[in-house]
Amino acid sequence: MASVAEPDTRADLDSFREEARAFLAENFPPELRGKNNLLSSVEEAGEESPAEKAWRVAMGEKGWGTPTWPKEYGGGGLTKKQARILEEEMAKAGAWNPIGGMGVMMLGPTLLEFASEEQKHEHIPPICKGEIRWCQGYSEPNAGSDLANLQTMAEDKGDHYLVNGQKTWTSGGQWADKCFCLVRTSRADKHKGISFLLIDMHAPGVEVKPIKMISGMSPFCETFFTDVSVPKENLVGEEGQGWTIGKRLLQHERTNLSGGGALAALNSQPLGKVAERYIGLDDDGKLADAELRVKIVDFEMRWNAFLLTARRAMEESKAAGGVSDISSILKKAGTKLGQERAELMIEIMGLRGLGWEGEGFEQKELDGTRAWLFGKATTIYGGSTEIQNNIIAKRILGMLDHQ
Amino acid sequence: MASVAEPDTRADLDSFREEARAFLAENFPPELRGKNNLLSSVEEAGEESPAEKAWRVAMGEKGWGTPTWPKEYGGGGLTKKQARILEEEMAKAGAWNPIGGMGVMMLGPTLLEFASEEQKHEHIPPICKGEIRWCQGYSEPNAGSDLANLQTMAEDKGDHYLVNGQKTWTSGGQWADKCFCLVRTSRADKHKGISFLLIDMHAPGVEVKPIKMISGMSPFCETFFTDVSVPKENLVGEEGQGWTIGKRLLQHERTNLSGGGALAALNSQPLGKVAERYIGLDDDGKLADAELRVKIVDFEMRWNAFLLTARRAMEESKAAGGVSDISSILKKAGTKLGQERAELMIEIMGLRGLGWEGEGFEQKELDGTRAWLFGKATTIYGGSTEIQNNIIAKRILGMLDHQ
Amino acid sequence: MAVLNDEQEMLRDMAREWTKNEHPVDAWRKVRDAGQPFDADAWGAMAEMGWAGIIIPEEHGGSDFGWLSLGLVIEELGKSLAASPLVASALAASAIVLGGSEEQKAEFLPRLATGELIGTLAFDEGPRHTGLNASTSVHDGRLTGTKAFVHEASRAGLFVVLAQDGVYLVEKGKGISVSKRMLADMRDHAEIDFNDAPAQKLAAGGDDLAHKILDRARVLTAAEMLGMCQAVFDTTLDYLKQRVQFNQVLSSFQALQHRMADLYTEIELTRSAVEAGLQAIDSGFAVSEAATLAKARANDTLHLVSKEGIQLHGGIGMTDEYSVGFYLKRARVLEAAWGSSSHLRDAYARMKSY
Amino acid sequence: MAVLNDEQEMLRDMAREWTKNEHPVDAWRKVRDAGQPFDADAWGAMAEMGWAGIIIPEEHGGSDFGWLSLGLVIEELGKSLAASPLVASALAASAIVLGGSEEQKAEFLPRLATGELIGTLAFDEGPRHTGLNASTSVHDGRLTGTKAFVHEASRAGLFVVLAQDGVYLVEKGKGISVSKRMLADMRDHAEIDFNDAPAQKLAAGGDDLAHKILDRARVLTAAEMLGMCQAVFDTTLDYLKQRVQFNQVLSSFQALQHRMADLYTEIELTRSAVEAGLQAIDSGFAVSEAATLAKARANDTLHLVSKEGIQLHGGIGMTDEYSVGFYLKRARVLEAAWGSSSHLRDAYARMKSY
Repeated sequence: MASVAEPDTRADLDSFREEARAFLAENFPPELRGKNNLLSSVEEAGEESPAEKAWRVAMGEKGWGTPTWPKEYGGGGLTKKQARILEEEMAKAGAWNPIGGMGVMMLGPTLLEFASEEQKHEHIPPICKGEIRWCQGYSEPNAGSDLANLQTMAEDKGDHYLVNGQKTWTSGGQWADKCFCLVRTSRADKHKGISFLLIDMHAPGVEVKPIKMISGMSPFCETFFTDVSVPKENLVGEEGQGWTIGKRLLQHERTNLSGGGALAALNSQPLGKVAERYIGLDDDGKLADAELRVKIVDFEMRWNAFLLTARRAMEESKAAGGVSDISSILKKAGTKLGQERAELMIEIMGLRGLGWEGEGFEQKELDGTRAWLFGKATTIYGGSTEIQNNIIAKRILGMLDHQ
Repeated sequence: MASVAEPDTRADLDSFREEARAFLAENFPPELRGKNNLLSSVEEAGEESPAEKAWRVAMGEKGWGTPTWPKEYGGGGLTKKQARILEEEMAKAGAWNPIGGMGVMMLGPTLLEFASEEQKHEHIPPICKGEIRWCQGYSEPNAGSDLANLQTMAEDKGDHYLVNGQKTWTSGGQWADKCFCLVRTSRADKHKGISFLLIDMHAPGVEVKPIKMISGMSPFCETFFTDVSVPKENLVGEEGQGWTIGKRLLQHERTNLSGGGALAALNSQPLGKVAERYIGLDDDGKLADAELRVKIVDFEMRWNAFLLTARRAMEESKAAGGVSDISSILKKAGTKLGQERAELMIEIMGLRGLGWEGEGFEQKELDGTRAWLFGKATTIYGGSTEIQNNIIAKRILGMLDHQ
Repeated sequence: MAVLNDEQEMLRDMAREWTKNEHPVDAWRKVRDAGQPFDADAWGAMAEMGWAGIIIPEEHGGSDFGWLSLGLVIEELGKSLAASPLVASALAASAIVLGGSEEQKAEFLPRLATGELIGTLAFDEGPRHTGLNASTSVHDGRLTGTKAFVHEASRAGLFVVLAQDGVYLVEKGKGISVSKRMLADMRDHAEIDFNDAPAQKLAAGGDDLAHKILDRARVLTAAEMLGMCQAVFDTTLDYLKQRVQFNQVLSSFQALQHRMADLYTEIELTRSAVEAGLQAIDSGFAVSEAATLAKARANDTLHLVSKEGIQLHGGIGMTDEYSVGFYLKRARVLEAAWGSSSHLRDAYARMKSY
Repeated sequence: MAVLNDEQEMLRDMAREWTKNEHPVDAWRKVRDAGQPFDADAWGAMAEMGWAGIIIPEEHGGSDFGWLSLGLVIEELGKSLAASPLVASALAASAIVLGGSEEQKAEFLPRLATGELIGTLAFDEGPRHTGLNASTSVHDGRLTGTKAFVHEASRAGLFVVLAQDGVYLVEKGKGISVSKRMLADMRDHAEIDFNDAPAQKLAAGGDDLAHKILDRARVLTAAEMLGMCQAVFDTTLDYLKQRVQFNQVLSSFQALQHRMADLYTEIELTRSAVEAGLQAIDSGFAVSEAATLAKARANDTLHLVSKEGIQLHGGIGMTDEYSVGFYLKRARVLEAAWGSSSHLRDAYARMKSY
């Protein structure tokens, strides 16, 4: 997607800006200004209001929810510069992108790279319109960080595969229409026996069991496949290519996870302000808890260094026309800082920061508790910090394998 | 040494206390009260004053520098309870033990366990009298933490061994009379080819080159053996038993190293007092640098937890009649804290804490700089922290070998 | 582990066996799922075994075994997160032992010792402990004020309340309203409004009675936290030894080995501090200093261990099905109780005059 | 690495090549062993290459390439611990650029740009930086006061001195006595006694001139520290890849791999902060905030990296023969310069009003 020449002239861009403004003025319902729920992709599927639906449909029709994807598959077909202008104009209008989820963030880019023409035409347009929810079928009870160990079998039955096995950590599995899945088509080779298959979650034999988390939420499921019949045209790439495709998809996930943490914290109050309310200032204008003040300012400074690094990684990647080495630290550093922030918030709020439900707490405090617990997952999923460390040591630093 | 029955009656002990008091009154030169130099074993061999010599000779004659070692080899032959009484009386008198060094701390106990009668009679009495300085010949340029890799060869020449090779980190090698050495008597087996040999440092073919350290001091040497002839009666234990004997000796070293760090810090001022002088208190009676205050008190509290642990390890070992598991953490924790303390001291003193020599600094400040740098070795020598972690994980926690 | 006498060893073994066999962490899961503050039968069993009277003098129905003994029991209960009012009630009893008149002792201690009466401390008025400051006031034997996040409040019959001019006993009854506060640990906490509630002063304890009670609260809480540290560590170690990834058991990865060695070290250092805190109360020597040290070390170590426990368990540690999350949630509540680490360090530095 | 323009890239490459080929860390060893403050020939070469004039306007003989450009050079020099008055002299020049009259600029800047005149800041009066407080006073154009640990003092011809009522220029000469202070880094530091020394005020800089100079000192020092971090890291990585223990190269041990991954991460985060600090000076936007951030991150990261560098080198890292100890010793001096981390964090929190 990055190699298209982009001969936007100044005039082209100005006229596009006009077009974007006009579209937003006409289609973005003003009552939705700033109402985007950052947690929507992990929380349960809320009811869509009529205004929300109208906005989703309008953006989906236009393809601007996936602005740089090709027009022929339902994308916006915009150049990168146009896409940036669209973002700017949306920000000005307080608008947000209603098209999202794993289809956009992970599957779409992967299909664009690996799928057949037929598959692209079948699967990408509904993603662009936000009509289909996808979930991910990678992890299994005995294949977490070690995906190559997966056991779910897809047996060749001529025109279809017969799938049997168990997946776990299926995000939003209980609300998903379809699942992109890593399955084993051969036991002969650990990596080369793996294929990338698209499975209908409504098909007979698919059973979904939400997993209750320490946060009290159930954003993930166990998914059981019992003699599920999957048409062969749902195989992406070739048999045995699943490892390659699946790993590429994870790169999209990682980029997204570190960015997500950053975004969430950007949108929240500086810790110093929160602390001022809960702890108060002394006569000297300093937070009354001297040690906590140090921890807060230390965090805020390290957090700023992280934001500067995220920006630098983007600039370097842009300048070099490829992914910068330092992108490899973003997930590790960003998720760690996100967790630190949540812990600090509890310390600042005292026991009000540990409210679970019921009387005596502000909604913000209750949300904070759940976010703190949910956030413990960020250093585990999508390539744990330990795996990130292995990758940095081996790929970036050239240290040998430890085995 | 621990299994002797000790039927001291109250009356016996009281009369021993009298004896100890009388001995100290007669023999300890009052001008030496509290003048013990803790760094003497690592610093260069200072000149011995006549009073110091008299005190060493008196204690050596009595055998009380090695109070619990058997009398027949020059030790004090005291029971543990008597030894404790002697300690108490010495403390009251401001006296200290003039008999020390590697002979006492490491070699002596090892010889008592593994050496022949002849060897004990030859080597232990001079240790008890403090007449012979020993050094340790373990490490080699390519065998540091990985001692089994050592290359120094001792070739069997009938009545003697011909030793060739290079040792490094020989503590005090330039002032030592003798060296207890791990040498290879066979190339056939890594561990079983190693033997424990006592070598005369004044023998022809022994060459010693002090190593200049980052602290500016040279407490260690490289030691080169070129066709050094060593009589066969200097082999301790049997050929091939060196690994077992050598490791046992290291246990004595470890106990001593962690204790040493603790002792040094016990004898120095609390950091809060030092900081009060260099940084001052605010109107509220708190150190003017709020963050440094937190770091200091956090250190002092963790340090106290360490001291309590060292005491507990001793009590547990005594009660169980063997070494307590937690002894395994003492070196790791004690050396880390010792280094933290030195770093904190620099932070407290600012640039005065980094003085090297010359005008503008108090002696204490200059000493602090050297001690800070020298102390970096404590987590490396005598079983590095990494090795300690391996040992704890495998022996205490039962985690498998990582190879 | 401190060197114990026979009596202490027996008590510790009994608590260990009972917790392991009769009241493992799954017992807490059931209590939670049933929405109860604690398991009444289990509390009955504890009382039966005499645990409610360990620090109560024999003349008042206790065994007077002392604080180290009580701490050993609390540590074992902490290992399985056993929900009970034992800590709260023992602290209330200690307040009376330290500051009660003979009449007050005779009236309350025997019932506290048998467990039929549950007591608890009501000191703090905000969501964090900020020292022994209270706006609660008493006029003509009537106490008025609001206490926040009082532990084990729902079944307590006796409140030991910090007021501006001292520590008071308030019995459940008129002038008291209790509002539940549900925290992440799902234990029994409440805000209590005292409105002209009849109160009697603990007048025999001297000016520093509240400080002495606070010291005991810190040490006993630290003992519970030590047990939690140990349980998380042991569970995690077991998990690492059994879980296979990349064809190797996790316990064979050196990076994890070194982290476990660090945790082991921190826990042992903390154990020394907690045991020293208990022993200090028994001996009466340098209690405040030892108590502050014990709680601070327990705070920091449990914070670290509970975080690392989750991370080292990986995905399954994030599920409600595994117990490690329970410890994490309980940990933060106890870390805040009776002084966060920053509060404790400040207090310690003050004791040392810097 | 920030995205550079051609000019900056050229300058950086030149500095990198020169340092690597002409002035590696062994050059510093020779300077130290000879007891010199720096290598005069090397300083000549630097001046020749125009480095002394990078932040001086073209009209006064400089190239006006800006602070990011200068920072790139300083970082490279930091990698080999090149001893030179470049940082000190550039800071002195910046003081004149910011606060000098046209006459002062014309008098001093051209000579500073060619390197024939060496300048340095004399701000702090004690062994630690405690803010912009000075007891040094000026009466009738004569300055009196004592400045502690002035860097590069022995060859300096021009002192930029903080006094109670502003910043002054004092030329070497009457009324100045310089006493060497030998610190562990073996570089050129001295205590300076000014006794009625003729002084001229930098009157054009406004009230916050001293603050602006301090910001620049922090950022430039941070750039030097960043280079040191990188050098220690690279040297350590090389060592781990080459050293064999237990029949494995050290770099294959997972525990060490993860520690190196942590260090790599910290250094990259620090690089972003330092580059942002340099860019902030060039753009004039939020300079104090960026400068405080840059120095604090450099302090903490270099502290960690220099410690880990020693530990990971093992025994040989403790010897004077290896260079890693030089970095450790220089690190602590720079950590203390222009504000320890605790001072900087306090300053940052003040900026944010909490």
